Amino acid sequence: MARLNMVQAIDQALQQEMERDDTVIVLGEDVGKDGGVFRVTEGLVERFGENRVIDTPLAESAILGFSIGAAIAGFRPVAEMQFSGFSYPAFDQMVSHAGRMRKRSQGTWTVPLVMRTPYGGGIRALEHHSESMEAIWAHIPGIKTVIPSDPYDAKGLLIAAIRDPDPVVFYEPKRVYRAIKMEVPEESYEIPLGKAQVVREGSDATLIAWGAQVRTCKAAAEQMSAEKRGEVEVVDVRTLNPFDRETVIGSVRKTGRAVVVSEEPPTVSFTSEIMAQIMEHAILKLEAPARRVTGFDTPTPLAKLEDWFLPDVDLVIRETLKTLEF
Amino acid sequence: MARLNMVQAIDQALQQEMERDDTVIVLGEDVGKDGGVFRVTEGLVERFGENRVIDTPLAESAILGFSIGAAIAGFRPVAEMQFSGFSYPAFDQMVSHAGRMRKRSQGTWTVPLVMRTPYGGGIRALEHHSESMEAIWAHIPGIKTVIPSDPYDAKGLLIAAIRDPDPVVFYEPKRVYRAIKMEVPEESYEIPLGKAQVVREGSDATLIAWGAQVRTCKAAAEQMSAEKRGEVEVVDVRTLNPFDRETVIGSVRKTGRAVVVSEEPPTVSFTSEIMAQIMEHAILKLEAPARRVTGFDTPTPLAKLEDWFLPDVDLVIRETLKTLEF
Amino acid sequence: MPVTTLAQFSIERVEVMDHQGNVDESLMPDLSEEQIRHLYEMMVLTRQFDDRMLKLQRQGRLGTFARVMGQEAAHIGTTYALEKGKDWLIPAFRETGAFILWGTPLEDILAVNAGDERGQKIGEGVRVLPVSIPIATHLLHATGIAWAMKQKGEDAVALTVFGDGATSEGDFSEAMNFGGVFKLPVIFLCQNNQWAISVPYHKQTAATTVAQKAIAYGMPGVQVDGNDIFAVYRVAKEAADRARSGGGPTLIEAHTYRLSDHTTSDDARRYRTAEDLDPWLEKDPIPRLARYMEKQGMLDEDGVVQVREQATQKVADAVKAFEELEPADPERIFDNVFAERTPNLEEQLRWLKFRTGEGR
Amino acid sequence: MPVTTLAQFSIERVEVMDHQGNVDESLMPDLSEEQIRHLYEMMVLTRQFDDRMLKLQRQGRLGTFARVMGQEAAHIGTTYALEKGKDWLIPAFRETGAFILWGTPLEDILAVNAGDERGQKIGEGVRVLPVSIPIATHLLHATGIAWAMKQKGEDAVALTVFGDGATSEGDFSEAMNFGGVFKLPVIFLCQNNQWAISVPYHKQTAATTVAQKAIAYGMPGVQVDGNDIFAVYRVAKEAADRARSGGGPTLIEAHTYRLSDHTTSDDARRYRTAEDLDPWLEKDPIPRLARYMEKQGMLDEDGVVQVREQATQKVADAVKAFEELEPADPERIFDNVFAERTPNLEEQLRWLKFRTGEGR
Ligand SMILES: Cc1ncc(C[n+]2csc(CCOP(=O)(O)OP(=O)(O)O)c2C)c(N)n1
Ligand SMILES: Cc1ncc(C[n+]2csc(CCOP(=O)(O)OP(=O)(O)O)c2C)c(N)n1
Ligand SMILES: [Mg+2]
Ligand SMILES: [Mg+2]
Repeated sequence: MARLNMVQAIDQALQQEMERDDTVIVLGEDVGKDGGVFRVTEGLVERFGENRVIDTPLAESAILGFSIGAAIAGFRPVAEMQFSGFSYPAFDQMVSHAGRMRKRSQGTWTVPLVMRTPYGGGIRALEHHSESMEAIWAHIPGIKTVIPSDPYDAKGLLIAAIRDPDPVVFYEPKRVYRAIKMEVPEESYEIPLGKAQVVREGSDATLIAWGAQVRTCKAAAEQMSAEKRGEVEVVDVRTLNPFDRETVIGSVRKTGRAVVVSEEPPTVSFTSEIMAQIMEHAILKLEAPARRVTGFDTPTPLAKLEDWFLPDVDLVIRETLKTLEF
Repeated sequence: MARLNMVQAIDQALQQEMERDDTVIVLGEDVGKDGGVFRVTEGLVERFGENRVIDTPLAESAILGFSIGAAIAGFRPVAEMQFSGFSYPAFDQMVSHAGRMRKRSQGTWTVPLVMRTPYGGGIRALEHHSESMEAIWAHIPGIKTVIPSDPYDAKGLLIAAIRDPDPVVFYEPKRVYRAIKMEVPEESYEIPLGKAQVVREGSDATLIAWGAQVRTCKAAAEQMSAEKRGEVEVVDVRTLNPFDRETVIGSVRKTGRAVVVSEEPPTVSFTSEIMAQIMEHAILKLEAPARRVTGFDTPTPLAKLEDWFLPDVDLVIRETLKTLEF
Repeated sequence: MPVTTLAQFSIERVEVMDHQGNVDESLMPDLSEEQIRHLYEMMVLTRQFDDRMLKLQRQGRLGTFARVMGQEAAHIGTTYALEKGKDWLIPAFRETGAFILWGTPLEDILAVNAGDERGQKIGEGVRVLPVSIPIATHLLHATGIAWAMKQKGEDAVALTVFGDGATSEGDFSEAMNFGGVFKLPVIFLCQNNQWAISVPYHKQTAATTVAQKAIAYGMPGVQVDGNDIFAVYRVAKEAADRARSGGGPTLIEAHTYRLSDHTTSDDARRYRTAEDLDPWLEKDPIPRLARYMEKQGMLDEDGVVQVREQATQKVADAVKAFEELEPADPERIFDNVFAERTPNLEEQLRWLKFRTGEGR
Repeated sequence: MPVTTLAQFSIERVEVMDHQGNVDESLMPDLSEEQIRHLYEMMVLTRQFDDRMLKLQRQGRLGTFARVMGQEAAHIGTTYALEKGKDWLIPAFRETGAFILWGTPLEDILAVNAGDERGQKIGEGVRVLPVSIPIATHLLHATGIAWAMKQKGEDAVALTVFGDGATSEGDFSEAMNFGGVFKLPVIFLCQNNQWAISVPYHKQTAATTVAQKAIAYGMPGVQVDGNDIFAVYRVAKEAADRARSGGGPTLIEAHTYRLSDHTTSDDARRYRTAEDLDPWLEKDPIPRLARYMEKQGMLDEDGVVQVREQATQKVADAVKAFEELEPADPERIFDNVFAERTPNLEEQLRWLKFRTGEGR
């Protein structure tokens, strides 16, 4: 099995899906010859041609609206937003149309598109290039929101997202893109949407995260274990909406303690939703109040101060200990 | 004191602020001669002229982006989005600029604008005309989100919003627009942003709501009291962001029981945030798990089925009783 | 060296039939008597249906809706230039006549306008999208659909319709640009009815014509007398032929007028004078076509009555069918959100059932 | 009746100076020797600073940034036609020369590009907005600012700058339309450098020129040789004069070329051939102006060296000042979010202090 980083794993997923199904198309800014600014679509245009790997004009609303039309007419567009911070012009198309066309046409027209976009901090990028606004997508009825945390999941989840009959927002933690390599099977596989995964077992508390913060949480759990400060379970949410309550909240019910970790501004973030779910479905099993580790309700700081905004291992450990010591 | 409905109260606030401060301008689609599709801006253009009450072309991103520019150059724009369901094209301007210009210019340029828009269901409107997507605004750093529940508050909160030095999203519950009249002082007054209000005292449980659902909750509380099924406190959140934890969560700490009521699709809604706050700051005082009464994670149904989507008095009572009987 | 001219453009207006029903034979499109009669019937039916909807709305049986009075020729004439079953129609919300022309049951239109989602189903084999309310957003769908047709090698055309107000939205520009860059088989039809609710054309744009906006996207743009069904048909046919043969998109400005209020919630007297409206009453596209047909001996007074009565009957039947519709089941709220209900939606459906009394 | 012409348009290109530095005297703008020398110095300084930034970036001392090489004349010449302190500049992110011209300290520019927010402060009395990264969004701010100037009765002009790629965004169109409808004193300057990252102009739009996009909004549009500082200055001055005297907006297409990679994260060799790039190397605006000045006796070899050395010194001083900057206090994260910190932010600041070790 080849060891791939997340960029390569996603590229491979795209290659394989385009090979398998010629209604799959890739479009966005610089996805062609340039192979995408992160090289995620590298090699696609050479292999599938400019009709299926489309460099679009610079217009995000159009990229998504065009994709909706192409999807209605039988294609499976995988639209790239160059950075999640530039996806907001597409928000209207997603809320007003992608998430409703099936309903509005009583099932006649459907929108099996994927909107892929790199998100999150940690790479010392420019303003607007480090945002974590997944909450706004997860709130929209009629669309699904998926976030892989490692190369293996990225490939399997993206394949499932492309095959899904409904619109999927696919957030890619850009900090993970080249940070790790792991074995990724050459053959095509799907990881079902809507399923979280326990990535580390433990009985003392549950750390809940997605995207890049899964690694932070795993590292925190390992360190705590090594230091004999507790055995902490780590759950990778993987799909924000539809949310896998059984797995995520199930773990909290088991351990009785939870810390939810994300890079979002906390107010009305996806961490809020998980806290609400814990309140509704695990409170009677709690041994301590669930806690959150998040960014701040401020614009994401520029590179120099970015580290103070992002959760890190120390912070996660500190908050987990508070939970354990409660 | 005159008895005004919410439309009249908002109109009066606009009149008075425009009179007081000639940097206040009103702009949007049909806000001039037509007086706005809900007549909220009636009489303004006659009084202040077309230079200060501006019928814009049909372009929401432009309405907000233009307002940001005008605000930077010394004005206080009050921009109307005709319906909240059509405000999404302005989302990018709000996230990427309004909420950051102060930061990005290190305090030199500021954006004291108000984006007013009618929202919510209950008037049997067309598709897109009944939405409750306040969560997306409340999540954005650097902007404030305010929702009045009655004419008195609407006037005082809008005046405060206009005078506020930072961008404010002002959601107006259109169902309340003409539904009630109440005494509204002729003179100008401010209700501070960031302050919730206990609108009915009680000791058995706390109902938390904003906008049109405050009335539902009050009615539920009154009926429960009349039926001797409990004395329920009702808190009107009024400002979603910045959130008044002291008042809202303070009430939950006092009563030990809470039901959060809104018209939103529940996943990552403002109800989620309140549940999270209860988890973080009131859990040790809880006598029962906090509950939510919300819309569904579906597109808002068209008129015929809308009532099944919206919370009503019966449902609120039922859920409150579950809390009391826990 | 110094100042050189890089490019020159001119914008034309096409008219075929004058108000008295006289046509310029050199421009008259190739339409049979039967076809012309069909167009006339469709316009009359649309007008009557529109009138009836207004009455139903006033009685509280329908919700807010947008009348089409005065704009029948503009969208019926254009849609008629397409092939039903093959071409695509991507409408806004003021194209009732186009839906009717392509066979959407009138009772479905009534149902949607009464807030019953069941009316939104799409007829078998009809390539039409549902009404799109957010202004200009659907133009982008038309570009994606047109691209798909081209990619599949179908020689189908996508027609998308919108108002003058829509040209101010960013999505209009982005869609036009995509149309131009990818040379798509799409027709952008602007029904320039002079008003966007209360905002008159001259406050919407400083461009003298909508048609000239095509220049910004390197595509042909043309203005047509939108109340002249022959001219409308002619330019649409030309645009469709060009699109089919790989010639790319066209912007058509149908110069017309909204004779009614904006919607049933609107009162145009607040902002519009009789001087503005009155001249357009005489330009009504329906009597204009009737005058042509009378002159050509295609229609006499009896014929007029007969067409009117047929329409009345169709409308009456539709209203009856609409009224007999059983109330919709609230559980439908959870249908067609996703292909399959998620566990979350299943749970919310249980809450609903509890509320409707079906749970427990 | 039938086919009539409604409107005609033509798009012109202005050139004043050829590659050898010969000018068309009839078009030569009214600039003193001192002014011309100043423009030359500014272009040289910008070029050197840009070069130095690249080195600092490669050393890891700056983050990703967008070079301006080749486009100095386009934005410096335009900005020079405005009045600093009175007029407004609303830039994108490839206008370093304009910032320098208006006195932004070089060390501030370095700081911002190193990810230090303190560099974003705006100089006292300078009407310039910070760099705006989301493409085309800032054009709308320019319309609001221009409107404000008009409303206040100030005869100030707003200049906003953007790339060819930006013309595809909806916000470009909406801003142009607002400019036209409200007849605003705004200049829309498109630095058409032929590329939007890897996407060449012909994939960005089917319009032959950017300038013709003005037609869609009823405003004048003109193309200018963007590497010819006199032509650029001339058209900008004309546009500014027109704007000041109530004549409304202008779209200027500065036809130029991005000589560098898109940003320091980009490698243009992936998508751009030498055949595309090479001809433009000869059109470099800086030696072109130098040739003119030499011919006019305004500059000799010593002069060239002197200007270069002055620039080198300024850049060196700035790098020094930048390097001496104390690290920023993390608590700044909570400054300038709102005028006053909310209780929520106060609490989050306490978490931060706990983390920085200042809490407890
Ligand atoms: C994005 C958006 N903004 C606002 C509205 C509210 N609205 C409905 S119709 C209309 C005017 C449309 O004018 P025009 O495009 O000329 O079409 P017409 O109504 O004249 O057919 C407005 C502002 C909307 N539906 N969508
Ligand atoms: C809304 C938005 N989408 C995408 C990007 C990423 N991006 C940065 S620069 C650029 C290309 C810009 O091209 P152009 O407008 O021609 O300006 P140039 O870089 O050539 O100066 C892109 C796509 C962005 N900054 N903003
Ligand atoms: Mg109109
Ligand atoms: Mg460019």
